[in-house]
Amino acid sequence: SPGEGREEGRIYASPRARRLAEREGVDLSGMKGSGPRGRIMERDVRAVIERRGRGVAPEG
Amino acid sequence: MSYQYDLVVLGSGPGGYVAAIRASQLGLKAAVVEKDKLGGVCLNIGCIPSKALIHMATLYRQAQETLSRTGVKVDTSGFDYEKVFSYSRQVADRLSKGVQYLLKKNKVDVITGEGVLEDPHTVRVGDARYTGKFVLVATGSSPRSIPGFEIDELVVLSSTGALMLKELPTRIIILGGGAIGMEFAYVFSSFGVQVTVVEMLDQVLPFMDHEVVEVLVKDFSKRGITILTSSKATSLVKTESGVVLTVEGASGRQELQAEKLLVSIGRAPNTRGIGLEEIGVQLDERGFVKVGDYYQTAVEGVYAIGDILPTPQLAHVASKEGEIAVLHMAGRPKEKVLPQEEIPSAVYTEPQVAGFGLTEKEAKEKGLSYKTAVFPFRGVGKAVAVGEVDGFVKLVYDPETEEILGAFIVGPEATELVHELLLAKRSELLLDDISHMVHAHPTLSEGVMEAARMAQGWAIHV
Amino acid sequence: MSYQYDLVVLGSGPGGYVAAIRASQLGLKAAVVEKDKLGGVCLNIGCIPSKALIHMATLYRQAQETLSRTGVKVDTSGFDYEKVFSYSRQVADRLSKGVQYLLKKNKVDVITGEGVLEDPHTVRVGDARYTGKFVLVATGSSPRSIPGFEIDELVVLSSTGALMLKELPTRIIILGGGAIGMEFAYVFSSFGVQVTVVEMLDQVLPFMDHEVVEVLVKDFSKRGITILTSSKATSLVKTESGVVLTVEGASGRQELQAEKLLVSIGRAPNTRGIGLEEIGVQLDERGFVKVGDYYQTAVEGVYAIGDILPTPQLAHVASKEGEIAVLHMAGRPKEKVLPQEEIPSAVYTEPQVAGFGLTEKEAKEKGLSYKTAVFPFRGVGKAVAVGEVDGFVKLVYDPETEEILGAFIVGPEATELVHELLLAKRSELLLDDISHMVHAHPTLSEGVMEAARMAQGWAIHV
Ligand SMILES: Cc1cc2nc3c(=O)[nH]c(=O)nc-3n(C[C@H](O)[C@H](O)[C@H](O)COP(=O)(O)OP(=O)(O)OC[C@H]3O[C@@H](n4cnc5c(N)ncnc54)[C@H](O)[C@@H]3O)c2cc1C
Ligand SMILES: Cc1cc2nc3c(=O)[nH]c(=O)nc-3n(C[C@H](O)[C@H](O)[C@H](O)COP(=O)(O)OP(=O)(O)OC[C@H]3O[C@@H](n4cnc5c(N)ncnc54)[C@H](O)[C@@H]3O)c2cc1C
Repeated sequence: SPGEGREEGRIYASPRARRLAEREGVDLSGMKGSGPRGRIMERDVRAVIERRGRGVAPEG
Repeated sequence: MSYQYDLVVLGSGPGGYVAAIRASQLGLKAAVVEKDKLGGVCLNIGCIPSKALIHMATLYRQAQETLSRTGVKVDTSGFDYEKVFSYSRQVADRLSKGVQYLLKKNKVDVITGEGVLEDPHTVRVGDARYTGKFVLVATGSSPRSIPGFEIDELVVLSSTGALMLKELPTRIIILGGGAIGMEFAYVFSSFGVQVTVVEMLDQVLPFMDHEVVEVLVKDFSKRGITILTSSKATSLVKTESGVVLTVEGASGRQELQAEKLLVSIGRAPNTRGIGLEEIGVQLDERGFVKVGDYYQTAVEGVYAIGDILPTPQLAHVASKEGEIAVLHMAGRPKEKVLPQEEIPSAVYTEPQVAGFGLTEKEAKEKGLSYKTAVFPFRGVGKAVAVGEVDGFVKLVYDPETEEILGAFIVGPEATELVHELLLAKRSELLLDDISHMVHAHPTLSEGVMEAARMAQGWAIHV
Repeated sequence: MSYQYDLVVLGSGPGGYVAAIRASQLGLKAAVVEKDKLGGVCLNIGCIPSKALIHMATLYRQAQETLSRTGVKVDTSGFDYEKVFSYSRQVADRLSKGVQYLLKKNKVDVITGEGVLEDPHTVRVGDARYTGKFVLVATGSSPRSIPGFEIDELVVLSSTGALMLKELPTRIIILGGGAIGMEFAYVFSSFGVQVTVVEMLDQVLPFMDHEVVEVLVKDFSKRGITILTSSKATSLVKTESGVVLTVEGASGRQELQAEKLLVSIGRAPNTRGIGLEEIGVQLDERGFVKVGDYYQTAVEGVYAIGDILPTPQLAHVASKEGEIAVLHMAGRPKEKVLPQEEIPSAVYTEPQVAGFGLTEKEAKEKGLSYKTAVFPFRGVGKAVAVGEVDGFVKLVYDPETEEILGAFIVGPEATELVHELLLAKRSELLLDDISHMVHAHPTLSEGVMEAARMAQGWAIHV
């Protein structure tokens, strides 16, 4: 469940966000997303990829 | 400067009344100005009465087509369409009263009369003036007519005139094969009226996937509805007994006769004569209001939503736009403009049609790598049990990421079934989420599951 | 050792036939052994014919209750229930043939006859023996009867006898208010039969949320169905004209008379006499098969699914269990046992009832911090337009995490609407995902959206 997920530090991400992260090698752990209750959404992963592309260090 | 209200809303349709209630929930003191009945077009002369007619039309058809096979005699000789009309008015009135109750309960003031914007913060109604920190314009739309086909509501009807008919004609021509035109075609033809639909484009319901529309058209044709696509009405002559419409199509010119003509070729925004341009609100060449990400107009403090925008003219779009606008006013912007691909379209004929996102054609035109999966209701036990096996669930998806690009359904309860898929789309789920979920048996929703499985190559019932 | 098949399936119900097709898709060579009609109980004497009867019952009712208000004369004097019966058989036969076609298309061999397990890899049918690397037992269930209430299918009926009636009795007593009992109560009463339901527990449909059931019971009572809960049938006497049933309840003892008695008190697993215990498969005290996470029995290579397990006796459960089992056999285990809270239950009466997850009572008993939101169909425009305003969408949710714990719907199309909520639950979505999604207007699904909004404190139409 999402509630338990957060408590256990499990990643709470949308399936599309997960898939994109997997393909692009983005580590989702510790990331807070912009979706409901901090769910990591595709747009959040895209933002990381973009920053990476621009050579900016990922945000904590 | 101090205002009487935080928000003055102009128009109480599904855009306006929902926005006013939402504003009140968010702590804004709100008023709604309405010159006609509460609930706007949708509740009074749109979505709701039309669905009441459709419901009755379906009962009428089913009784004759199916129930009569059990030895029940269905004698329609005493059928009185006026009773159907009355039912549709009762339903509309009940819901309009419901809006009145809701506005009151939410402490929204209702101001009766025609409102005009005097300045960005002042709405004049007759001699009275109401000021608001924000003004939300939600004045909706009116039936469009074209020169030579002027609506008189006696012989040449708009949707309003068609809804208000107390007697059925023997024949009717419907100019325009959009959702409204097709729904009336369904209603009238179910009650035995001879219906001809004339559509300029090469497809009725042009916003829907073409395969889905084909099923509907086939069904309509079987029932005796004539559908002329790529056909242009070039002239109209009123006669003693009705109208003669000249139509030019691929196969030449023909003259159609009927007692009534229903013109359903679109709806024009109600944006003139209410002070919009005078205070600086910008309109596009067709008269629609130009807005920003949160439905702000060019004038600070003035917002616009619903049918007066160049977004799809749908009740649920109007309501959502209103919600987004008032959240912005309240300083709690959450979402920006409604993404086009998250807007469901629905046509409430039988079979029903519903969908969202990219049609197959659009996906092709965009050069996307896409695939489609089409699962027929024939393979769905519930559809067989209720005798409604025409139609299917069609998915347009990205084969690599398994993302849903679009979904279109034609068949029983399509307008409800589409929401499971829309939730999947909007919450960034993938085909797996639907294909592996247990769906109750026997339900029509199993068709949704099977379509997702089909895309993944493991549908069972096909 | 080499076998004729990779998989031999015993029983072709929704457990067996789906598993066989899925196995074939996964590259396993499969056969199904069936002693009766393909499709099992569900297609032939269960889910499907019962839904066909319900469909006709609804048409019959609606024609009289609603259509007759339009001046259409609905004359039921010539009504012939046998036609309804025939329709239900046609539907069942069509789907049973469909299964035959699907099995053939998927290259699954069909072996006709009664199969018995001789050893973990051998099924004997008459004199023939069929061997498989794996054996999947999916022999389903049969109506349970209790001493003193033996089923004769003439006066004392099981669901099978009730489905096979070609003539309606004037009165019927239904012993057992589960889904099957309530569906028959709906069908019979719609056609004018006087129905009394006798239920031992304090609630019919005990697996459903109590508030949801209350709505159904109220509706049934209005229609003249008598429902006796907390009532125990203590004795049965067959008379010339039917039965006299003695019932003891809170209010004492009473004698009920009727032409027929339908016993629908549960279904017993078909696990005896087919070699199961002989080869080492373990049964529990009630005769259900004990299985592991992937539906493996105690005997290597032998799996069991469907109504012979102590999991909910539902077709979609049987199918899903079959899918999970064959994935495991194919060496591609994906999911383990079906989580209880992801199993939808559905009752196809009018109003329909559907739900999943924790009922309010269960949440309370577990000591969870939960809240409920109940949004009435009265506030849903489509429900008003089709005249079906009884009922509501009820959510049981965690107020802190906004996670859905359970959802229960009573009202029109409840059995379809539940899937949007189930998808949300299963895919770990939250109230926000549903409350902010645009739902087409006017649809019943708006009730789902409003329930989510209600939980968040911002429903509009209430
Ligand atoms: C026959 C028909 C069927 C339809 N069916 C559907 C359907 O099934 N689903 C769907 O989503 N959409 C449907 N629509 C479209 C839907 O009705 C509109 O999209 C929706 O009503 C737009 O809402 P709105 O709030 O923008 O404006 P409206 O509903 O048009 O409301 C505008 C209100 O503003 C008032 N007003 C205008 N100017 C002033 C003024 N100056 N002062 C005071 N008050 C003013 C009007 O009197 C009106 O009450 C249908 C439309 C028609 C005609
Ligand atoms: C009236 C009624 C209505 C129902 N409605 C619903 C509903 O709406 N939704 C729902 O989900 N569930 C419903 N059910 C329950 C549903 O029918 C069962 O859960 C489902 O059929 C179980 O599937 P199964 O594959 O386990 O077994 P079954 O469907 O019982 O199939 C077992 C098959 O195995 C065959 N068989 C048994 N032993 C042998 C043998 N030794 N050799 C060869 N063949 C054998 C039988 O002939 C049968 O065909 C209903 C049940 C009834 C009685």
